[in-house]
Amino acid sequence: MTAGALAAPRVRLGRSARRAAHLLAVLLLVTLAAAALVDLMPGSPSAAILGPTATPEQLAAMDAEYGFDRPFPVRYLDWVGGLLTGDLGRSVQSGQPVLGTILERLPVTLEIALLAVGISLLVAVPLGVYSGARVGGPLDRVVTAGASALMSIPVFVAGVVLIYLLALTTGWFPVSGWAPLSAGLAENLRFAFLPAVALAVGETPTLLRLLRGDVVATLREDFVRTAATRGLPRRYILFRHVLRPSALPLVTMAAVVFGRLLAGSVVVESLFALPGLGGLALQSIPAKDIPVIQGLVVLVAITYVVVNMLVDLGYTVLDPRTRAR
Amino acid sequence: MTSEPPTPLPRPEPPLLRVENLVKRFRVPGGVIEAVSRVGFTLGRAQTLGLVGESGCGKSTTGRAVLQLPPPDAGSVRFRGEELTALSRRDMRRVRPSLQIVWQDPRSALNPGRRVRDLVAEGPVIAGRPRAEIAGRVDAALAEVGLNPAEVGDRRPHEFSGGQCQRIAIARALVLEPDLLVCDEPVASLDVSVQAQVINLLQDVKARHGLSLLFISHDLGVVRNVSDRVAVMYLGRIVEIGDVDSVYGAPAHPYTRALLDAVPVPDPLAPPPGPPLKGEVPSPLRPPSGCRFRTRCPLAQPVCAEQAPDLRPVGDDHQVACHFSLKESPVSRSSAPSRTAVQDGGPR
Amino acid sequence: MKGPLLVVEDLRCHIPSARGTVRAVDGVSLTLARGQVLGLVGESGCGKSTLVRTLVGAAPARASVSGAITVSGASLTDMPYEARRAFVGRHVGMVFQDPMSALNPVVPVGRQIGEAVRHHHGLSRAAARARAADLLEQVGVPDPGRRLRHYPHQFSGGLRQRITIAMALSCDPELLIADEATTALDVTVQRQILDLLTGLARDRGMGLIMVSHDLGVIAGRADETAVMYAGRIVERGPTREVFGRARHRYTDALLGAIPRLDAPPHTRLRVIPGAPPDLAGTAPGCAFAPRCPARGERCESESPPLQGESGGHAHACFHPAEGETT
Amino acid sequence: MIFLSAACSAGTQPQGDTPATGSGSAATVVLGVEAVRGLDPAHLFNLTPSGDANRLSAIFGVLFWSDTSTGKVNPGIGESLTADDDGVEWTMKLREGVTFTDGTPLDAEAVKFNYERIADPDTKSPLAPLLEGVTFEAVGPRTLVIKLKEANHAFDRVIATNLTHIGSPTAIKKDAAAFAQNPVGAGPFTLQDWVRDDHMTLARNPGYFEQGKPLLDTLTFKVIADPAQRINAVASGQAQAAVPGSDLSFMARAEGSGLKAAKAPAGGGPMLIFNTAKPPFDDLRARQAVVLALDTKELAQVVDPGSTPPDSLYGTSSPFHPGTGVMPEQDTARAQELLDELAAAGEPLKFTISMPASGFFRRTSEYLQSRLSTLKNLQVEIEVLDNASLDRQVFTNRDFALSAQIVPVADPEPNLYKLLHSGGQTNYMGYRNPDVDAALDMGRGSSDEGARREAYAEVERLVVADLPVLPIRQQVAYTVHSDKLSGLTLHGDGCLLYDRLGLAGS
Amino acid sequence: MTNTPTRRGGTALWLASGWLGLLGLLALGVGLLPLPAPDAPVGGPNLPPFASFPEILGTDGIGRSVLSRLIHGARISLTVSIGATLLAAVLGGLLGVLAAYLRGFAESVIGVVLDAILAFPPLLLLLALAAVVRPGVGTLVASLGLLFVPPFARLAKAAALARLNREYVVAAEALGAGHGRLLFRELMPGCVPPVASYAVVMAALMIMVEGALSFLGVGIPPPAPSWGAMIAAGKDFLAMSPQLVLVPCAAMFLTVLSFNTVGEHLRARVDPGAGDAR
Repeated sequence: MTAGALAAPRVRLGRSARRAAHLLAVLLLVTLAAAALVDLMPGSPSAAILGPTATPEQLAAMDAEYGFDRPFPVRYLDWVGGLLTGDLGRSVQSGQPVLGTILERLPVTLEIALLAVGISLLVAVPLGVYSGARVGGPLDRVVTAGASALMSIPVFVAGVVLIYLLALTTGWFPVSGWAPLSAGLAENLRFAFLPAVALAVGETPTLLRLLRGDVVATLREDFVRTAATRGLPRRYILFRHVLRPSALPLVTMAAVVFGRLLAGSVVVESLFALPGLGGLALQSIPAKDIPVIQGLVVLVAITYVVVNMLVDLGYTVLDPRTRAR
Repeated sequence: MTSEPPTPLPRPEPPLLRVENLVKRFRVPGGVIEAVSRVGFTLGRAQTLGLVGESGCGKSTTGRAVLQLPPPDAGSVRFRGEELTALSRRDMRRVRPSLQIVWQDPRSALNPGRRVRDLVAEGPVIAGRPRAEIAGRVDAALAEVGLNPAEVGDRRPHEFSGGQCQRIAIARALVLEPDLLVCDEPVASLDVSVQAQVINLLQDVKARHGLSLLFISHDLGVVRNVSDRVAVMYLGRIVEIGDVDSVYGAPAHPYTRALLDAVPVPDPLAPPPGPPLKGEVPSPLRPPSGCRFRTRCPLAQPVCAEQAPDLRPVGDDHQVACHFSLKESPVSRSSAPSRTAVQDGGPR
Repeated sequence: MKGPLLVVEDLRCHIPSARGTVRAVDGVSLTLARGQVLGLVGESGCGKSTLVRTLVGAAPARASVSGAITVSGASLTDMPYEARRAFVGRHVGMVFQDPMSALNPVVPVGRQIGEAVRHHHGLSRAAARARAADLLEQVGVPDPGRRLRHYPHQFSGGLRQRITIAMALSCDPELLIADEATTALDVTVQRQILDLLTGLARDRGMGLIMVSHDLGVIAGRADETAVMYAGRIVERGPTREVFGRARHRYTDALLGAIPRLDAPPHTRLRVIPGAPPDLAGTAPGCAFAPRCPARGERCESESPPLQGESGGHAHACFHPAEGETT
Repeated sequence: MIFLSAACSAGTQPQGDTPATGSGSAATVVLGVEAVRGLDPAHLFNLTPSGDANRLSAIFGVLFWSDTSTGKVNPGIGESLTADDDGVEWTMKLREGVTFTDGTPLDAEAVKFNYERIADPDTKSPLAPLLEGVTFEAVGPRTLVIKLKEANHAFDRVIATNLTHIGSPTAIKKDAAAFAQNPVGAGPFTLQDWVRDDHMTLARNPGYFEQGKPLLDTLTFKVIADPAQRINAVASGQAQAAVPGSDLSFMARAEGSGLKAAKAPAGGGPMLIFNTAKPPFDDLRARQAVVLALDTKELAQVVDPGSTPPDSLYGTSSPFHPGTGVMPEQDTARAQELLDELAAAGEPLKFTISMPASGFFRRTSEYLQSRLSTLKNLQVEIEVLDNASLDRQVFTNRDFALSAQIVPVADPEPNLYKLLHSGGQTNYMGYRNPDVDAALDMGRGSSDEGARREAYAEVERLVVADLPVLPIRQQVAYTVHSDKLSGLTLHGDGCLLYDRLGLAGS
Repeated sequence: MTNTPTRRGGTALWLASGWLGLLGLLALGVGLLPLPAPDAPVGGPNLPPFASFPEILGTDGIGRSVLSRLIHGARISLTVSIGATLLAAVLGGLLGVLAAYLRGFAESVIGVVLDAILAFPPLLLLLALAAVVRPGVGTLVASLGLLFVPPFARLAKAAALARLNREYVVAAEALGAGHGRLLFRELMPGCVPPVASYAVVMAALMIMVEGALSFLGVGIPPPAPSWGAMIAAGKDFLAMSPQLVLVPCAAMFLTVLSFNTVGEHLRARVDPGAGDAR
């Protein structure tokens, strides 16, 4: 068994090659599906550009100019070719390069997603550990009920309530908008806080319940009983022995949540008028801004893929059990 | 490199089961392990072959590979003269009723959602036996394993103890009237008091139906009790095979010897056993070169690292795979190194 | 401190469950002297594991426990909860059945061994490390200094069990409890571990309780043997006596049910009919009575007390067996 | 998103407060839609106040501007705009020494260049139809003569609404695409920093033609899609002004939270449009049935609480307002009769309402569906369309039965012409009535106020009889602002004049 | 985990089941109730609750009965959430079990498809489908159902693998069972309870997703009254008539909470060790 460590690199190579093939297939499928789907959508970007007064002839001319009239496979291959050289094309709506447009908005979404995950973890970890340690106790009852209630609040309701309470009534936070980091960290956080909390409302229970369940299960493990019979203090056991094995599933779930938020913070972004990716999607999809949509799809898919790879990697790096196998 | 010369068999008739050069590999995180490595043996009608060894030696895998569950990677399994490895899935299904298995964990092998009667009837139903006939056969099989069909028929597995579940599992196999019953650690999960019941039951049904048993167990006492012949496995290979009395009475392989010595005997007055074996079974990912036992063997010599010993006869129906078989060149046991890496602590 | 190391009197551990109260430990009394090995044997579900868990204060949370436990003259049952935990942590070491699950998979073994001494004796990190290395050496783990940093899965089954033994020894306990410590191991390794455990007990003058379902394991190693059935000790005495002249019908039948290495093939085993009882039941009388070949009327109405005989051999049976077992 | 035909009329909304000229004063104005396609005046069709009109107004300033409530045309960067008696030849005079922020002079040639670019088919400007057949001649550095194809006495309004923003020819010639992203005008402010979908920062143009203006040093446009949040931004002090959109209910809401609203009632407004070129609404009875079935008072109140239905095509302050209401009254019984008639003819009325998704239009469609569903022999369905689909399906392909658009009619020119004339640019209804065409031409070509009045009264009569459109709510253009902000003057469709915007106090 | 839900199961579980039962009955029997049509005007707009009988919940901005729309909305919201969940559970369950059973190439292909769904921006799929097909309950059920296939597949695969490890499937093969029998008689029945109990939890999520979509204006098209659409419409009148948002919000909250409560209880009973597979 101990010798297992020696063979690991060779095997991991094989595994990562398989993994890479898998992820490549995923990317291919996703972009192909996205391209096909957008292709099927009625209306064309030309209509959005030329406006309501455009004549059909004008639209056709514009379609030809942008190549929207070329057969689907040709356009897809062309696009993939561009992708490989790092060229995602230009937005039909704004004429700006897609890559730049996306990269400009990425930090906003990234920041509130990260912040939301951070807030969720900050709340979920202590509450999860302590409520799991005393199942059925008063804290546990309050926390479980609270988690259930929070889970049942739609994010748009949470957002409106937060705006009303913490922005309009008290004026502690701005009601909407964004301040980039260049405006100073404090200012940046002031703007990012409410959206992040609104997102965290829905995600905290997920992490909390995962951790609580894990803690309950871990507490039944022999090694916890062993530690208890050795007279170690309860807090020490909870945070050194019980939390540690749960850390990985927790980190994994946090990563999954993060990925989900990155792709799905549309509601919050539109509510708080954040210049993020969700807003971009919401604006580009109805306008059939195909290059931007494709760019977003690729970004979301790559994010998903990268998050998955990081989780995998995290497991091999962080979990001693998989590390040496 | 064949494992067992086919010639000197005590019985003139062709064996029920002949296994040759069986190889089964698994892909695991970290590489490929050869769980069963060129294993061969024969099993006659109404005979019991015990397959014994420590965990991870490949004995269960051998039993399943014989049943093509899943099929082996190489080698030959001839059952009643038919080459099972060459059969199509459909043909294999036709043969299956004759080749039954009793699993180690009876609870896990019984679908928890089904009633006992349906569980036992499943084999005949699959085999397409006439409906009318099945109910009677099921009742008979249940009765034979000591269960009252009227009482247990409509209950589900979780309502039974481990021993009773094993009885149901045996009834499930018996109802198909098999020729060969592979028993994969059938009593390992049972308490001593229940284990005896199941062992006796298996012996009874074997005698009654003229069954052949491939009896897989890590418990040397149990194997000795049920077997006519015994094969000892170590790290995917058979190291010794032969008549039970000669293997147990005069083990030719140092591993068999050490194994027998290590078995705790429920007798405070039993003679002190030989020196303990040092170390543990090496990883099957990188088995030692040559003789796989050499890293723990008190008799190991340079040749053991270079050349894997083949099975060779050391007596009537007794073969061993060792360059320095205890039977031929009796190395005195006391001359074997007695100090181990482990702190010495003999029994008081 | 004079007197026996461990005195247990009329210990009970009743666990409420959906099917009724499980009387997992039902009036057990024991004594154990320093340097002695006590074998506690019984089939699964007889309450032997609950007994040792109750001894160290790790009974199930909802269980009701009564009786007295004294270790080195200190009454555990009179101590407040935290003090008792600390006391047990310092004076009693435990080794469990499955070394893999008894070790935290994500904590290096060195820290797991050293954490108790650090806590109980306030050792520094470095001192705890040194002590852990020393302990690993003692239990026969090669290259201890390097292996401190390794995680449990990097060890083989036998080495893992050695590590849990090192953990149990870290505070120099006076009493070591091995709960089915070798059940998960192969026979060749089992023998190594048993040698190690008895050797350590002898060298350190510890009391050792070996819990096992395997009569063979107990027979070769224990000075005294106690046989448990349905939450009670049904027979107790010097190992040689218990195995050589089993008095209780259960012990007797159990010895007859074991397939022996020295018996010829196809020897018919003696069978104990039925299955071990459900401890949630509350039937009066001897718990073994339904399976007992010698049961009388009294057995079904009255619970036989543990009666002493000469030489410390005691049994709880109205119709004890005579003579040698096979 | 609001769909607005690109034109409006003139008028001033005088503000009482005198703004303080403070150095370092900065104001933020919240809009609803990002200038997605950049800010090239030739390429815009979204000239709603919540969209690009405000940005253009700040960056390019206005040559001439029309008062939102009266439609009267006033001079801005341009000095005067006069027509000859026929209304065919117009003379535009420019001020002395006005330059774009890149130093290029804003002279007759510059205006000519801008207009010719719009007219050039290669530019694909949506404004091109306005300049079809028009020729330009710079007769002096400050004088541009514009010759129309046919008489139009209201051409000054076309210029004041749609052709009032002039960009630097130097910048446009250099790179038109870059110009859209970094516009160069001669307006009160210059673009400094633009983070898309977030904000646009503008700095005071020190070379603005009018001394002492603009009053603000910095102007920021922010984009917030949610109209309620736009008001919240002003209420919380994050911004000083916001254009909540066309829903008048937001005005009450803003005033409820202590904010002010600069407003100007205009004519026209949101109108139901019937596709008169296709069944079922090619049949007048079908249109009548729908119109008669509706209680327009309730409709206005429901789709936009606090608003009232228009009683005429023309606003109350318009010289063309007939004085008494002329719109059809609700008559459910008659509506049912018509419906039964249609059903009896084997063509029971059944149609789909195609509407954009925004709150006002969604409520309108739901109201229509709800009220009309109480009548027999009538089946109504709703189809909600995203912008691109709406553009293509309704406005371009005209594949719809009933839809809606917003048509401000402070003065009938040019919007009513575009809406109702047979070949009109926004005549999505496919409405053709030679009498209407004649009356519209009459109104456009005549310089006589009396004749115009008569012509437009005729237009109104015919429209009420034919019912190609039904105005459903009085149009009021407004901007919500904090009481610190002063100098809010609404022009065009209701955007601000930025040179006079100031912050009081602090 | 094992004992809490059972103990908590007392009142909370009964209340939750009661609410869901009542809602189900109302949704099923909505045609039999003496309610005005959900799109018919019953009075002036924005009538406050309890002001008139039988419109005890008042009217909405269009003057339609809030009570009637709430109950009709229950029907739509439940149809969408249960329909989509069923679709996802059946599809995901089949795929998961197949992946576990077939292994090898088929498992890889299924894995790629599932990951592709997960990696696909959900909003695009929903908007695109709504644009390609006429939006409505069916479209929403199909697209939401498709989007939520992966978690079910993951769960079903885990459940199937657990059962494959418990030898009874191999045992049936030893008896001579073919693929069909192994899959449908041995493997699948055991995977139904965990998938079904997870489905209850997911149904709760679906209700919220439907709400979010309506909020973004891409949900059920008007005039159909889903709760999400009611909330979205009511938010325009939030300051004036907050009940228009509060009433459907409360209904949604209670329903989601009830689904969660019942679902978690079922999950704890079916599969005590189950983590959050979402």
